[in-house]
Amino acid sequence: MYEMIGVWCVVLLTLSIFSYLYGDNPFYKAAEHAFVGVSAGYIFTITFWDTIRPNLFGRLFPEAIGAGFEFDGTYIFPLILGVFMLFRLSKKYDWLSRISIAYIVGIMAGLKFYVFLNSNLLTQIKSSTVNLSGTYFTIINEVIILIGVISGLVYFFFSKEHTGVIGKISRIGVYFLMIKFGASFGFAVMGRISLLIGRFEELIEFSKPEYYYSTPAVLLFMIVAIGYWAFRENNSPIQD
Amino acid sequence: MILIFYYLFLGSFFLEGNETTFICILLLCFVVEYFIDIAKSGVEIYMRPIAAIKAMEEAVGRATEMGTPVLYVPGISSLDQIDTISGLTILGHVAGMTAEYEANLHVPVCVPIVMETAKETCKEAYLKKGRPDLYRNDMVHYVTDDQFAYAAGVNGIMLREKPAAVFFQGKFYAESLILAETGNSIGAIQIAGTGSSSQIPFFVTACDYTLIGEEFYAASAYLSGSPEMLGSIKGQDYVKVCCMVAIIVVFVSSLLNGLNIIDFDITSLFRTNAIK
Amino acid sequence: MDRINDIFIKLGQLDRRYIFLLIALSVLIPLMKPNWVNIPIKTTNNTEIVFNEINNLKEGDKVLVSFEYGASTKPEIHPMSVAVLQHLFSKGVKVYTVPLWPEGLMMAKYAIKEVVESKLFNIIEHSDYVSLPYKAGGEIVIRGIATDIRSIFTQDVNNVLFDEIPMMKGIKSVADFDFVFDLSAGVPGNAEWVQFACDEYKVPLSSGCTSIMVTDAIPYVESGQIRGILAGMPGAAEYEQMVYKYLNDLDANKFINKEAAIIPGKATSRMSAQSIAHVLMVIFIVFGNISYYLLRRRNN
Amino acid sequence: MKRQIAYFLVIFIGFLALAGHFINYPPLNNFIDNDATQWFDIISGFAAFLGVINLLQLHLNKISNKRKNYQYSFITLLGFMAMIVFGFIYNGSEAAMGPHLKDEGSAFYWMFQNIYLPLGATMFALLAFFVASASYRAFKIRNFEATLLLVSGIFLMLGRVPIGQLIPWWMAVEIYICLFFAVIANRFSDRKIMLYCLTSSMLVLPALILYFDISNLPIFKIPDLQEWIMDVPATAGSRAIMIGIALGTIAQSYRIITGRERSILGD
Repeated sequence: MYEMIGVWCVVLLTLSIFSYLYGDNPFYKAAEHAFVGVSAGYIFTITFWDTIRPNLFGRLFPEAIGAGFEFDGTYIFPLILGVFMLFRLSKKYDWLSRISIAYIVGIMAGLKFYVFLNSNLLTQIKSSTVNLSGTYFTIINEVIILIGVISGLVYFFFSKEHTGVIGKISRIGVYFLMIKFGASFGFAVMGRISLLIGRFEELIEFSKPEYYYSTPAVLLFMIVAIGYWAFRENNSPIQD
Repeated sequence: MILIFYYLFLGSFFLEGNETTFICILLLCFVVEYFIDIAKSGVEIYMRPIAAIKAMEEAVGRATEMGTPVLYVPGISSLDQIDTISGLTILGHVAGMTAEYEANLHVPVCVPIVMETAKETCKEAYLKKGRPDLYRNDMVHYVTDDQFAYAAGVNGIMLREKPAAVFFQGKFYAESLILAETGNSIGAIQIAGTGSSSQIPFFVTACDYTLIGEEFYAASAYLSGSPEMLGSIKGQDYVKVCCMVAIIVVFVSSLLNGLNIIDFDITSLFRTNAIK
Repeated sequence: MDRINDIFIKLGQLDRRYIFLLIALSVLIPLMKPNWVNIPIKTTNNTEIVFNEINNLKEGDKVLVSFEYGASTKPEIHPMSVAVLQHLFSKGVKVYTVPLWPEGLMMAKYAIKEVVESKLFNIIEHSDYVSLPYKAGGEIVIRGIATDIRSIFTQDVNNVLFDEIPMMKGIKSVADFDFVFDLSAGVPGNAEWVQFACDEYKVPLSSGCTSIMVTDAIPYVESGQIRGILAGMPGAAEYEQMVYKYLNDLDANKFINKEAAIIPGKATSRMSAQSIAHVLMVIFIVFGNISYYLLRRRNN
Repeated sequence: MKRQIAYFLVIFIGFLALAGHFINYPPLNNFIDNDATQWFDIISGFAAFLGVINLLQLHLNKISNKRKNYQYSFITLLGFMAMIVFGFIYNGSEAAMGPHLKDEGSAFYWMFQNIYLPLGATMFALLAFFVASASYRAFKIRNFEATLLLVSGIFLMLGRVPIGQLIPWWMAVEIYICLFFAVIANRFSDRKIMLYCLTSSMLVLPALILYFDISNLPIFKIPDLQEWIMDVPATAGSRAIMIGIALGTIAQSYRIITGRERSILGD
């Protein structure tokens, strides 16, 4: 019973979202609002059970919670910072929340500084070595990559006018960037279509008799309803 | 001085294996600080114009003329991404513009903590422009944490409020295309900026202006126009030159190494033992 | 001539809803009527390597199959899982499944269920296959399997202790397996299996992954650390066809129940859907350009 | 004064986080490695509460003021309340509260499986349509840059599906010629001359290739060309972007932890 309701739910919601392709309509609006509400509730619940309870209370009251952590007194600080965050709700003490924000901004800036320097900048520089054991073809490729990287970086110069030699080099850089963008685009086409295939297969599966022809039934109902709304809107003198 | 100190206590006071990174950081700080000093001393610094940054004010102006709100989307990540922080700094400037033009600003946010920060940023921006009366607390509001639910919600806002100017500034993932295509279909001026390299192509094709990668992080400094910030951008450019030189050095040395002219593997310099 | 130009320009200004409709049909029709479009699939080298590697396994060999994908990547990866399991069971190989993603647990369950319910193979749980539960930790779990599997798992997915499962006897670490097959859609994935387990303990590894991951995995394939790779939907379709042909040609043996029907997998029809959609998009782009060119000339 | 505390904290914590990677002091290293991000998660967890209040405020406001489309706000509130009730009050399965979130029998899981997942997956699948309409609009031969975008996009689309392997070499050659002429079309003042050039090269080039017997060069196979595009020019482009992003992030972090970039704290 619950399973059958679930199937009809899935079909209705899936088709409601797809109906957006036709245009904004009450089905999409309803699905969108339901999605916002359900997901907010879902994330809030998950945050409490999976983060706050085990990671914070599990460390402050290890015996009561039993999340597998030992007692760690330093976790009183995030508790305080978290409570400071809640002071946003008070007019008088809302400046306390800035302290929590300041902690987050500071710690993330410090961590990212190091991580990006190490794992993106230095490793990328390191990987520009050339391997001479390959064929001529691979060596030519390495040279092309070198040219592409250098000219691409020139494009990002801010304090130099892009004219003359710099302008020419940065143009070459733009060409390389464009090829990269095109390639990402092509890739995205591939991946996204396979997602669509997944959804359609589910809809096809649910149009079988054992699900009481759920997909065609819901589809028909939606087409009729949307058609009726469109008809009424065209005839009504007041439009919003 | 610091270097000598560093090597002296390497292993005891300092962690081993991070020498290259440490030297890089010192070099970077030195270069950037040097140019900040120069800028502070009053030397004019040339900055190449970036179309997207120039267009921001125009877009806000157009939205004001048409009487529609300005929609600002600060991405879907939390404050643990520098992209989000950069997006919020740009929001500060955009909020300043809307305060000046008396346009209506609308900021739907994906993460509660970003919402609180964005509120703070907007409030201060309005205060600084002398228009605290125009600031409303519901300008910035939370939608939901989920990626696609957020995209659906923002889509709905775009379809029903029809903003004339849309800003996408922050960290974006797959939802970028849904947002940008919807914005495009309602005919808004769209200005995007992101450091998510896989999403840049979608913004480039669907938006009117896009801040690509590094431009996005520099935008706030551009907008602030203070010599200190501009100096740091100039310093960043010179760090870039250092990187290019390093790439060429690595390339040439590996070439020479391969031809057996020198016997030194330069990549061994780049060893890093990260604590992650 | 002008009329033709007009038609092209009109086509270029087509409402995007028609494009949406055509895309939907181009995906839907091949899925509903797989026989209508039949695009021959040429097997590529990497898929053949995977097939041969698995084909060379012997009766009683132990294979660890790791599941690292979820609902969104199911269309690409799931056909691989089913085909790999079919191939393994037809050789009388003992299969151990382990999920490294929370959703992987469900996927492993679905894949096993699909194979069992086809009634094609004479297989019994705990003597021919066993499913391990999901443990959080990603590469830490891989590392644990590599060194001491019992430090991480003590029972299977149905809470049966390992001591009561005959086929778990003698399994201590990854080195006790004869082969590892990884089905992955992200991190942790095949790169982690190479780095944390299979390379060090010299256990042969093959992998099937999404098309987006292939570029990252190719270096490992070229160096032989991963033996062949099933690359996204095309790889799944190729492998599926090879297994289908192999099962049909196979003489009855004690592992396979020849009376049951051999159902062709789903990746092939999905692949035609994908191909048609791609071609349709290229056609759109060509038309768009012609109309753009004509329009620009007219305006000049 | 209140403001100064926050600025000071950003600078102090920022440098502490940076130093944690260099100074050999295990508690600090450990903090940077694990606890710092855990703390971040916990603080954002508390902020989630604020998000919920904001959401309720927004929709209740909408309903009480009967603003446009306010009826739909009921759906949002209903969905939200249902998740909270199933998450904290009503269980429905045999599992204990907490682990019940992932138990197949619980009401929470039912909502997740039948409402949350299909909605998310379908929104995701919408991308297939949007990517089509975006490529239709964007892939126009406007100038040389746009052509490069188009070429690498199309070759990737074709080269990765079986149809790409079926394209024979002469067709690939014709495609190249057409593309080449599409780029230089504006250079011709006379359309007739262009057409003659186009047709003649479409005939002559394949003949030449046949004559020299070089038709099995990889460049005439779309899948191989696609691989080359991926491996070489696209790699160069993405490396340049990556280095740029790294530099931008580093410089931005530097501005933040030296207290120069303050607009985030409202300055």
